[in-house]
Amino acid sequence: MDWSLPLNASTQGEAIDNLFWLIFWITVTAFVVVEAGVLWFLWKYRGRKGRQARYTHGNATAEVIWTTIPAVVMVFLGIYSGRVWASIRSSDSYPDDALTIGVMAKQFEWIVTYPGEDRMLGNADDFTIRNRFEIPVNEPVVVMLESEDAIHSFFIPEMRVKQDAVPGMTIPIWFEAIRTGEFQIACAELCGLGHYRMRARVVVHDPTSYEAWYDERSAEAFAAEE
Amino acid sequence: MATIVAEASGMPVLVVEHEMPFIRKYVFSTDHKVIGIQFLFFSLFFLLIGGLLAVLIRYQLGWPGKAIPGGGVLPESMAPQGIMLPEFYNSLVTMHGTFMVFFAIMPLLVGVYANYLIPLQIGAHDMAFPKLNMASFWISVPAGLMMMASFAVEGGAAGAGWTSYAPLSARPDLSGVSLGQQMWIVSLVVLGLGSILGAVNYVTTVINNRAPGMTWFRLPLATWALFISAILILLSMPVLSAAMIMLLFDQTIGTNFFLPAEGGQPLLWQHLFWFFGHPEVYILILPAMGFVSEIIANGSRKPIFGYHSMVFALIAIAFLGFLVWGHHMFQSGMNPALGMSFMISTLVISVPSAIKVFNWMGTLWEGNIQFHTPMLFAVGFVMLFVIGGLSGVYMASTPVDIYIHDTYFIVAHIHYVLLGGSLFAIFGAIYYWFPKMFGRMINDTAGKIHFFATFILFNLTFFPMHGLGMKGMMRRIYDPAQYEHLSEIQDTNTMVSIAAIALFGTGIYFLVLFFWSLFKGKKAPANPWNATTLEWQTPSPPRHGNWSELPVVYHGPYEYSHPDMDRDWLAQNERPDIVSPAHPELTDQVLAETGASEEPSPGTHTDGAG
Amino acid sequence: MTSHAATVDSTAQRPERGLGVYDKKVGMWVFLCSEVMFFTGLIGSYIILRFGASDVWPMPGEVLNVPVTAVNTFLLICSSVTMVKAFAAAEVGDLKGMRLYLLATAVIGAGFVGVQVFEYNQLIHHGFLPSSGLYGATFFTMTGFHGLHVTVGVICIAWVTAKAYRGGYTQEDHEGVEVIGLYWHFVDLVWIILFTVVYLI
Amino acid sequence: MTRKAWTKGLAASWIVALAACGGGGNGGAGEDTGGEAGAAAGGDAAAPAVDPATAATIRGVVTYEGVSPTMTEIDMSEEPVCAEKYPTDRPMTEQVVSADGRLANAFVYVKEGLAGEWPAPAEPAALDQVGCRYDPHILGLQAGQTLLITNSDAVLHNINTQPTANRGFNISQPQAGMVSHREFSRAEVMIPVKCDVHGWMHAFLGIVDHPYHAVSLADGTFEIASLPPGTYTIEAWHEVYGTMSQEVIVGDSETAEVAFAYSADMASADVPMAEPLVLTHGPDDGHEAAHGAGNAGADR
Repeated sequence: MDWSLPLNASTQGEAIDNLFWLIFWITVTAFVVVEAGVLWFLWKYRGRKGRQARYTHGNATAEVIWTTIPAVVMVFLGIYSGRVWASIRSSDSYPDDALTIGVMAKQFEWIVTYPGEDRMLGNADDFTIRNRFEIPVNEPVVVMLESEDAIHSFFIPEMRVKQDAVPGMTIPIWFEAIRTGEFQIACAELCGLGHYRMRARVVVHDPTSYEAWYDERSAEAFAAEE
Repeated sequence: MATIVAEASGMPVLVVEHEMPFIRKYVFSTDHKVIGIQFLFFSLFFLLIGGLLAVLIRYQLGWPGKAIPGGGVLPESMAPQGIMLPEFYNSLVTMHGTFMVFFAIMPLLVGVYANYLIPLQIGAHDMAFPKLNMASFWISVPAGLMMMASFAVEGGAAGAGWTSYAPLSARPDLSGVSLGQQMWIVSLVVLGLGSILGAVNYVTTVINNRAPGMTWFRLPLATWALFISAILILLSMPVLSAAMIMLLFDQTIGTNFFLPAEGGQPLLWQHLFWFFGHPEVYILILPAMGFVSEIIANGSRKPIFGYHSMVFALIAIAFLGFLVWGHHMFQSGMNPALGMSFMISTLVISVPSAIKVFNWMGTLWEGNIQFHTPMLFAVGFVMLFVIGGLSGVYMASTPVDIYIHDTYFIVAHIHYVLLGGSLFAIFGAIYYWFPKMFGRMINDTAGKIHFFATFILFNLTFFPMHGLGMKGMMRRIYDPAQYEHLSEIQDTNTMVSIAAIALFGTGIYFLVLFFWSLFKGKKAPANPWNATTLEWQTPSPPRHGNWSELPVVYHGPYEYSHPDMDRDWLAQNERPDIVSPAHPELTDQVLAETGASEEPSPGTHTDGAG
Repeated sequence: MTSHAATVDSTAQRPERGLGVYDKKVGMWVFLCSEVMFFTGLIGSYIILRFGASDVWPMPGEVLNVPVTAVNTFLLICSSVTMVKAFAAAEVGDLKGMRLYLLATAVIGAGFVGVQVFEYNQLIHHGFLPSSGLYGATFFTMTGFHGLHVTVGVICIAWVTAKAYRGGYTQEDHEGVEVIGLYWHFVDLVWIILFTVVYLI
Repeated sequence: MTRKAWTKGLAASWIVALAACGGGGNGGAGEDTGGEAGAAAGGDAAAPAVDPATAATIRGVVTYEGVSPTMTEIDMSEEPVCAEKYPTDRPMTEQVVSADGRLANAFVYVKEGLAGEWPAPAEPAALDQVGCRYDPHILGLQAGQTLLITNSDAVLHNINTQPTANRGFNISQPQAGMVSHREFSRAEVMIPVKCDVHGWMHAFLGIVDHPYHAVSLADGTFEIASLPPGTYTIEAWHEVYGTMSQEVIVGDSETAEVAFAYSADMASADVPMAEPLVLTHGPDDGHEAAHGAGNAGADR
């Protein structure tokens, strides 16, 4: 298998991937240093006849050094990660002009509610479809995430989006798709026997085809309700 | 071996070898050594069960939807015609985690070695409360049996994951499991009571029953680690019990603690569970670190590098362990600002772990390294624990965790820490203390074969899981092929499964070796590894009551290659005339505090061996 | 350090006594730490749940009979006092007084449990059950588990009392009395907290 | 203390333990067999002999007047395996009313008037899952009779029953051709069945103590044959329009004609719709639905 992250299709994905690869190189360095060090010591100081081990109980300087270095690296990572985290999840990071879509997770389906022309959820002109989540490209989307029964988790790998859907809570998450195409919502939190195929189709449209799709779907929906 | 010249403490002989009836001596025994060995058999049994469940899980993931060979014996409710059902898969995942964490690794570390080692290493005749100690084992047994029995009840065993997130775990109509889940809860509450009783015992014993001269900073690191873990158990386990009881009430008598119906809060369960769960993770790794420190010092024939920083690292980890639980909940709907603070505490806690790794390297440095099997496993622990620790950094970083949370990256991480970490240390400990426990050696070559096979197969099994996680493969899914983004990873899964099944094979090999050595292993001397700590200054196995007279301790735990000695080790209880320069100022201070600064009059006697 | 090696003293003839306190007492302290965490778990959950649903939470005294419980609280505090008296008596060798105070403690403790059972009856009779909302759930869980602890305490005290009447304790050796006393005071303390957060606030 | 003695001791302790384990296992299983045991008892009891010579028949029709419910098309696009099973006729929701005002899928059974116990039939009642629909939509069976559940689709279905009087189950059939055997121990009209993977899949099971039950066909007709002569209360149940009952007297080898007339205004809201209802409801919404069906009967 190739060791890469799936194609990234959202704005936050880029920030997350960069951080991932930064940590990757830091950890790989630490990994090589430690493992190589261990193996080298094992070979160099292997037991031999007449060999005398050095009688020492430690070295304050050395211990201070190898306490400080990881501490510094961790502080740096903490600050960097904090920045990125805030840019994705802090309350003021939510774009206010975003398209708001309601997603209700239930065993074992994703019920998606689209607002009417008023772009507001929770009134008569909303319409609802099952297991289809279609959004326009290059437009921030806020998903109002709810759950009807167990805890589910709204996961679109290519969007680098994951958020548990908790019954009794409405959790908003936002992201912005940067490329059109078809993806899938996967449930990432064990939610029962159907967990392993609790999935929904994600379609990222260019603006015009999104409009077309939206009009068609809302028309159908209201036709059915007559 | 040479008889050990040691000081007599002048204590009156507390224990006389009087013949006890078989059942009191070997079944309902109050001897900490018997109880430790009972726990060993108990937890090895559940290690085997947990391994079997893992093989079933890996079979389904390697060959999704194919009939399990010989699976026809399973009832229709689990695997009709041998084809595993998703609900059974969920039960397998849940019970594998439960058995491994609560009934295998935890008792192996704490139940076995806290019981067996603490009194021997601190120079006590037995635990402070031997009867309580017996109770803690015989409480654990019915808990284990009930957990096993839950497979047989209607609806099957618990299937909400070992973390049993509510509401799934609280609502039978969602999980299809009712009685099984309740048995799971009751079993763990009972087990928890047992662990708490045990922990009370360990803590009291270490505080109050140390031999003359066994000051805090002369305690072997294994005892230190077990002592700290016992404190963690004391403070975290009751919180789990409280949560479990609330969950049980939600299941049975219609309360709504964790159900949103009447204002209950599903997240409350996660907070309570992880407030226990994260200290639990350290309960599962600290003793392992302690054993590894013992073995590496012995194998390198050097005093452990930075004994005091090792101790302070243990304490720091234990303390911080109570402040990081939220890092399991970054994507749970918890306030993102909280996520930030939990990320900081999580990154901080990685520092003491790093210190320990470097100290182990420092111990190897300029040593005279003996490659006996325990040493191999100890070094293996260090190498694998490093990987587990480093992969932890990814999930500590909240943004990256958005992507890898609940993926196989996590599965890889926890197995590098728990299997590559804890279990390797446990294997090392078993090989190391087996001679003391049973008076027989395990053949070293056979042990080395076990090590290399396990080490290679372990990495073949779990390292690729990092890749699966990077591809976005979620945890606890019955059939990855259902997802487009997982379409091309089936071959990896199959390869992993083959390695996993082979890894299980090495486990069987170990069990055979273990039981064979029990009967056929060659007789062990009192101190086969030329070790310095007190348990090695007794015959193998030690007599009931451990010591005819309590030993008197003059040295730190790892006085290897002392320049004033003609041999490369100096037992803690010999040669008061030799001074070990380990942090003298600190030792003075501690001695002053504990009022044992004065050493008794010289005079020789052969300890215990008589 | 060298000086230590040289000096010789017979105090090293005894094992370390970390705290200079006997095992049973240390053990009880350690166990009580664990108990503290157990009730912390319950009470903490109560607080979180209550903040989550403060709008539907009944006013104090609306459902629960505060006066009766206040009396009951007083009972429990008295039992703590008698327990102290029992230990004090033992310290000065007044074994008769010790026995009587122990007996009193057991009886009053049993009384507390009795009143609680009565209270439960009343509530259940009025349809207030563990299943009636978070309020009922938390109330019965917390007071129930406290009641369980009291019951266990009463049984242990009864046992200690019996042993006392069989002359099991002397002025020199009455560890049992002190240890069960520690537990009893803890249970008492927990109740005072519970009474405050559940009944009064 | 020698090592041999050790192992003896531990062996002994494990024998004790394993014995206990067996006990535990049986105990666990034992707890759940109570229901079936009861049913078996019902089955063993000698059935009252029904003399074919004098056996009576109740035959009838279920009619409906008023606006018929909209049958909306089910969107199965996400489940091609199922969608392709409808090449011509589209899969529609199942509150079927025929053009001439006949009501299908009504469950009709003898509610009162039967004396004695009937052994559960040996042959199972079959519930199939084909094209992501339950076949049949309404199924009557006898307490203690085996319910044979089959999956004819190559997709995961789960069978989630939500009874009130019986012990429910929630099991899955991930592959085509899988079968499960279950049974209900007590009479219960009706038990809702749903598939959580396909929100539109619903069925109802009518569990009665005797073989005298039927389901109205597309033309609204039903027949309950080989009854002992007597006076009976017959009840009809429909998932949308609730229940209605009437008394019938049949003499030796007579055939009584019965008619149940439903009308649009009897529709109850408590029925599962083909389109998903986006509501957050409490932990026991399943029971709610079941109650709903029951209440519809009560208010009649």
